[in-house]
Amino acid sequence: MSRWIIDHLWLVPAVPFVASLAILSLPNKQHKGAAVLAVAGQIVALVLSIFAFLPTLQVSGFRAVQNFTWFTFGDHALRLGWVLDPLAAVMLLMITLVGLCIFIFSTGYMSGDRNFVRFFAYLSFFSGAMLGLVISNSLLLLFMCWELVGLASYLLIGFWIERPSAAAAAKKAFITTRIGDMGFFLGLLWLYARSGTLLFYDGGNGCLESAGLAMLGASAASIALLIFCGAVGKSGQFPLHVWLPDAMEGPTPVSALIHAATMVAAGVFLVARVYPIFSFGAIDGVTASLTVVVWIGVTTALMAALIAIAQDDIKRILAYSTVSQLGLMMVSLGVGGVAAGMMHLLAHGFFKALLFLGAGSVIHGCHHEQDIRKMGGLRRLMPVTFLTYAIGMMALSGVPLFFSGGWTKEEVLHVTAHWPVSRLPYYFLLAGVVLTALYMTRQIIYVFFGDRRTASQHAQESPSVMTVPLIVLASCAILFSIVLTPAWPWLHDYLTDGAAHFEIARLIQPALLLSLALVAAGIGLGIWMYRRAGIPDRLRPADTDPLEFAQPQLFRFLQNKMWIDELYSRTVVAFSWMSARLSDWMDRHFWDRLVRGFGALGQLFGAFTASVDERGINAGVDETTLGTRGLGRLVSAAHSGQIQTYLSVIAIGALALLLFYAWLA
Amino acid sequence: MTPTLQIFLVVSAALFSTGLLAALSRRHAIFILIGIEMMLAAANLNFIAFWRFSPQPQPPTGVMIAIFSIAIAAAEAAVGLALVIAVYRHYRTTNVDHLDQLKG
Amino acid sequence: MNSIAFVLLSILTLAAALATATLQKLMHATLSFAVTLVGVAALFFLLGAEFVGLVLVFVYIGAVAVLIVFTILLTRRDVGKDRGANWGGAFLAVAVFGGLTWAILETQSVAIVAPHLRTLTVKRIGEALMTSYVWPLQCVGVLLTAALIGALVLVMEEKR
Amino acid sequence: MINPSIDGFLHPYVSTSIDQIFVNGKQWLLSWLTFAPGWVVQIASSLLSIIALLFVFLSLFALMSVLERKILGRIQNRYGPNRVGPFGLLQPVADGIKMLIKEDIVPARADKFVHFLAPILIAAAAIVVLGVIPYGRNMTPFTIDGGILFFFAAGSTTELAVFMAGWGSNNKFSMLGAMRAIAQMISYELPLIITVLPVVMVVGSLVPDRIVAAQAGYTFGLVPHWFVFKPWGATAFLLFFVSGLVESNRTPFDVPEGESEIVAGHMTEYSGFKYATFFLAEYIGMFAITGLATTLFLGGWHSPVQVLEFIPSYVWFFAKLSALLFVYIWLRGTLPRTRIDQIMNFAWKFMLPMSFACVISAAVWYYAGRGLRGWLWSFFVIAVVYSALSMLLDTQRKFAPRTYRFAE
Repeated sequence: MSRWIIDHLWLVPAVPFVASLAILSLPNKQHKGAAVLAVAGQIVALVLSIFAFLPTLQVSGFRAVQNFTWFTFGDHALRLGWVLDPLAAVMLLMITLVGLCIFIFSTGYMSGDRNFVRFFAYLSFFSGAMLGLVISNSLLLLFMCWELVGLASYLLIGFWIERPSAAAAAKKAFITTRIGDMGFFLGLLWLYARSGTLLFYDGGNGCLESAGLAMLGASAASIALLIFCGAVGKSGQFPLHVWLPDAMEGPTPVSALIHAATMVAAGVFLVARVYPIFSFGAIDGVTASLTVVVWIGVTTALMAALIAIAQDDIKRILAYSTVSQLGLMMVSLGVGGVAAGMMHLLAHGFFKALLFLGAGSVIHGCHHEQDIRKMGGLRRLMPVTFLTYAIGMMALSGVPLFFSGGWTKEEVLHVTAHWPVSRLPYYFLLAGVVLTALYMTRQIIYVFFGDRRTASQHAQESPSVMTVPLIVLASCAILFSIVLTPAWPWLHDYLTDGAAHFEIARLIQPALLLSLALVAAGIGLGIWMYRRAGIPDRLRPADTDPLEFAQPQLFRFLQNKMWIDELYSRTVVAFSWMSARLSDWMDRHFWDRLVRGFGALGQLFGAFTASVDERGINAGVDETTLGTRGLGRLVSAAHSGQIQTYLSVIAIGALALLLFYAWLA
Repeated sequence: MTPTLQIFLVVSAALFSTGLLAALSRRHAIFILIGIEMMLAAANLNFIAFWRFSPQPQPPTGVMIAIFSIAIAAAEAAVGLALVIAVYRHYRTTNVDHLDQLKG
Repeated sequence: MNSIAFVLLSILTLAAALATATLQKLMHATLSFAVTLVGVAALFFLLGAEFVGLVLVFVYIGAVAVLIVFTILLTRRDVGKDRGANWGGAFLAVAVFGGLTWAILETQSVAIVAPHLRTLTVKRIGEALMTSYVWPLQCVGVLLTAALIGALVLVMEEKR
Repeated sequence: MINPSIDGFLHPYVSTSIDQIFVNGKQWLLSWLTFAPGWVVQIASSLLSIIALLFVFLSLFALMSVLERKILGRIQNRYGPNRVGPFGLLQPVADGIKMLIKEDIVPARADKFVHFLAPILIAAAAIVVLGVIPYGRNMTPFTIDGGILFFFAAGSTTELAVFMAGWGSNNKFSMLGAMRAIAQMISYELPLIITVLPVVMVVGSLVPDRIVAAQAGYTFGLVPHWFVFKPWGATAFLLFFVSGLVESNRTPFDVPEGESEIVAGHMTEYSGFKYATFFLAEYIGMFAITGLATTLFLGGWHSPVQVLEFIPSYVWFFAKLSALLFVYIWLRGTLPRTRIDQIMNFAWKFMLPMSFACVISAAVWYYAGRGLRGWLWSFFVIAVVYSALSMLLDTQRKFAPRTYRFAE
C-alpha cells in the first residue's frame, strides 16, 4: 500500500487536472456534470491524500522520494521528482479537505452563474496545481506549479471579466506576484549554478542535504533572500502585499480557497520547504536571511492588522487579516519555529476558509452586498452562518483552549519570545493579537448584531449545500486543536520528527494567561468601541465609524491602506509609464529611420539584380522554354488516345526486350 | 510421357498471347479487361507450374502469389467494370475507338 | 500426373480462350471466358494446387463472370456484334507467342519432370497466410475494401 | 472412425455391420476388380458412388415433390394429390411421364446454344455439390481437402447458369427473373459463406468429415456437442438456413419465379424436360444446402442422444435432412412472398453484420475457454450486436416505396 502510494503520488495532483480538462470539454450548459466531476476529482484526491498520510505516521521522520529524469542536455540531466514527508502529507490533507468543502460550497454559491462550468474547470485546475506544488521534490517543478497556481489565481480573480475592476485586480495580482517570482527564478538559477541540482532530496546530494548545502557556501543567504522574494510576492508580504486585498474581486469561494487557505500559504510553505537554505550556517538559529524574514513578517503583520480596522468591505477585512496572519507565520519561520509556523498555517487554512465561506454566505444572503455598514442583525436571520462565523472569529482572534487558532498562535508567540536577536517582534505580535481581536469584533458587531440595515432587510439563511461545509470547517477548526495542545503536541512532534507523549501538566502555562488577557482586552475594546456602531447618536451620523469619528486623520490614513497603492502608482507605475513612452519615442524616431535605411539599401540591390535579369538571363531562358514547347508538340502527336495503340506499343516493347535477351544469350 | 514444365509454360504462353489478342483486337472495353484477366490467369498458371516443378518440399511461394494475384485481379475487375459503366454513362458507348478524348 | 487429362484440359482451355478472343457475340465470348477459367482451374488441380483452383473458380465464375455479364447488360446500347477485328493486334499476339515459345523451347533448364508432390493441405496454406504472408494478406484486404468503395462511388448516379 | 462401444439392446457388432453396410457393400463390389489396374478401380469406385448418389437423391426428389404437395394441401386445408397409386404416391411418376412426352419449345429469337446449355449446367452444378457431404460414418463419396470450399465454388456456378437461362431465352420476363435471382443469390452468398466461417475456424479444417467428427461426444450422454448448441452456432445456423432458403429460391424468397409478377422468371421459356431439369436442380440444390447445414451445425450423422447410437448413422443424417426439408415446406405454406428490395435490404443491413458478429463471437468463445464462460461471452457479443442492429435499423418508414436497383 505505502509503496504503491509513494510510486503513484503523482496521481494526487493528476486527478484534479484530468477533472478540469474533462470539465473544460463539457458544453456550457452542463452545470450538474461539471459540479459532479469537480467534486468527484476532489474526493478522489482526498482519499489518495489520506492513503499518502498513513505511511508517514508509521516512522518518525518518514521521507520517501521518487525522482525521474525530465530531459538531458549535454551531460546534464534535469531531474524532477516528488517527495512524501510529514510536511507534504499534512499540506495534502489540508488542501484537499478544505478544497472539498469549498467546492461543495461553491456549487451552491455559483449556481446560476453563466460560466459555472468554466469556474469549476479553473477551480479543479488550481487544486491540481497546488497539490503538485506541495509534493514536488524539485525546486523547478515547484516553480512550475507555482506559476500554474499564479495563472489559476489570475483566471479566477478575473473570473467576472465583464467587471473592469475584476480585470484590473487580476492584472495587478499577476504583475505584482510576477515581480516576486522574478527574484524566485533568479534564486533558482543561482542555486542551480552553485549546486548543480534542483532536487531537494536526492539520496544525500540534493540541494537541501549536507552535500548540496556545502556547495552553496556564502551565497546561500543571497539565494535564500531571492527565493524569499517569491514567497513575499505569493503570500502578500509587506512590499508586495497590495494585490491580495484587490484579489477579493474574485468570487468568494475563490478568495476562500486561493487567497486565504492554500495559495497564499504557498509562500510560507516554500520557506518551510527550503528552510535548510535559509538556516544554512546559522549561529544559534540566526542568519541574515532569517532576520529579514522576521522583520518583513512583523511589519506585514502589524500593518495589515492596523489597516484591517478601518475597512468596510467584509472581504477586504478578512483579506487584510489573512495578510497579517501570513506575516505571523513568516515571523515564526524566521525565528526558527518551522513547526509552529506550519501548524499555524494549517489551522489558519481551516478557520480562514471557514470565515471566507461565512462571508460568502452572508454576501449571498445580502444579495451581493459587501459593505458591512449596510448589514447588521443577521444573527437571527442566518443562525448557522452566525455560529460558524463566530467560531471562526474566535479561532482567528486566538481565544485559547478551545480553538485551534489559539494554540498555534501560542506556539508562534512562544518561539518568538525566545528569539535571541531582539524582543521587539514579540511585542509587535502581542499588539497584533489585540488588533486582530479588535477588528474581528468590529466586523462581527457590524454584521451580525445591531438592528437590520439596508442590505440585510430581506436576508435569509443560505441553502444546506452552503451551510454544511461551514459546519464541517467549523468543527475542523475546533477539533483540530486536539493535536495542537501543548499537553499533547502531536502535530508539532510529527512535523519535527519527535515522538509525541501526553502530559497534562503542560496544558496551562503563564503565556496562556497573558494571551487570554490580550484577547479579552481586544474583544472588550471592540465591544466598547462599537457597542452602538451604526446607531446614530446626537453627534455622529449612522454610517460613520466610531473610530473615524474619534480620529478622522488616522482613520483615513488606515482606510486608504496607508497610501501604499498611491505611493506605488506615483513611483513604480509612473516610472514604467515613463520608460514605455521613452522606448516608444525611440522606436518611432530612431529605430524606424534605421530600418527604413536598410530597406532602401535592399531596394537598390533589388533594382540592380532586376536589370541584370532583364539584360543578361531572360533571353536564354525564353529560348529554352520555346524549344521545350516545340518538342512537347512533337511528342504529343504520338499521344493518340487509343488505348490499344498503347497496349500494342507495350507488347512490342516486351517482344523487343525478349529478343534482346535472346541475343544476349 | 508425363508433361514437363516446358509444356506447361508453352500452354500458359499460348493463353497469355490469346489474352493479348483479345486485348488488342477487341473494340469493346470490357473485352480488353477480359483479355487482361486472361493474361493474369496465364501468369498464375506459370507461378503454379514453377512451384509444382520446384524441388519439394518447399514453402508454397508460387501458390501464395497466385492467391494474392487472384484477389487483386478480382479487385481490378470490379473497378474496371465500374469504370466501364461510368464511361458508358458519359459517352453512351463502350467502343474504345470513340474514347480518345485524351489525345495530344 | 495424368498426361491425357492434361492434353484434353489444355486443348479445352486454349480453344475456349481463342473463342473468347474471337467470337462475335459478346455473351458467347463471355461464357467461353468462363469456360477458359474453369480449364485453368482444372490445370491447377492437375498441378496439385486444389485450393488455388477452387479459389479461381469461386472468384471468377461466381463473381467476376457475373459482374461482366451484368456490365454487358447495363451497357447494352451497342451490345450485339463487335465488328472490325484488328489484324495488327492479331499479328502482334502471334509474334509474342512465337517469341515466348521459342524462348521456352530454347531454355533447357525448364525441360524437367515434376518431382513427387508433397500434398499441399489447406491447413499449410492457412498457416503460411497467417504467419509469413500476414502483411500481404492485410494489404490485400485493404485493397479489396478500397476497390469495393471505389467501384460503388464510380457507378453511383451523380445527383443532378 | 467406427465406434464399437455402443450400448443399446442391439448387439454392437450387428449394429456396426448395419451401420457400415453400404461401405462394406461397395468394398465387396470393388473386390471383383482386383485384377484391373489402379485407375480403373478408382473410376469404378467413383462411378459406384455417383450411381448411389443419383439413385438416392432422385428418389428423394420424387418423394419430396409429392410429399410437399400433400403437406401444402394439409396446410391449406385440402387434399393433396391422392389419385395416382396408393395415397397418390405414384404422382411423381405420372409427372415425369407427362414432362417427358411434352413438346420441347425453343423460342425462335432465343440463343439456341445457351438456351440448351443452361438447364444442364444448373443441374450439373446442383448434383456435383452433393459429392462432398458425409452421409454417414465413412460415407463421404469424395473427400476433397477443402470440401466446403468446393461446395461453394461449384455452387456458385449456378448463378451463371441462371443467367444463361435468362439471357438465352430472349425474353423480358426471363431476363428480369434472372437478374433478380442473381442479385439475391450474390447478396446472400456472403452471409451463407461467412456463417460457415465460425465452424471452420473452430474446427480448423475445411473437410466435412473433420467438422462432423468435431461435433462428436455428449455431456451427460444427453446434450450432444453440436455447434447449433453454441450461441454463435445457433445464430450462424439460423442465418445459414435463411440464406439457404434464398439460394434455392424458395418462398418467402421466390421472387425470381414470382408467377404473379414475372411469369416464371428465368424458366419462363422452358418447357417439358428442360423445365423438369430446372425443377430437379432446384430441389437437389435444396437437399445440398440442408445437407450442408446438417453437417455443419446439426452434428452430421451423429445421434442426438448417446443411447440411440446403435441406430445407423445414415438414418440419423437423413432424419435431420428431412426435418429441415419439412421446415422448408412449412415455411412455404406459411409465409407470403417478400419484395425484392426488402430482400436486398435484409441481406445487406442485417444478415451480413450478424454473420460477422457470429465470426467474432466464435473467436471469443474459442479464446474464452470453450466452457460456460466462453458460452456466456459469445452470447453477450451476439446479443450486443443484435440489439445494436435492431436499434439502428428501426426506421419509421417500415413500408418503403419499392425501388429497383437491379434491372433498369
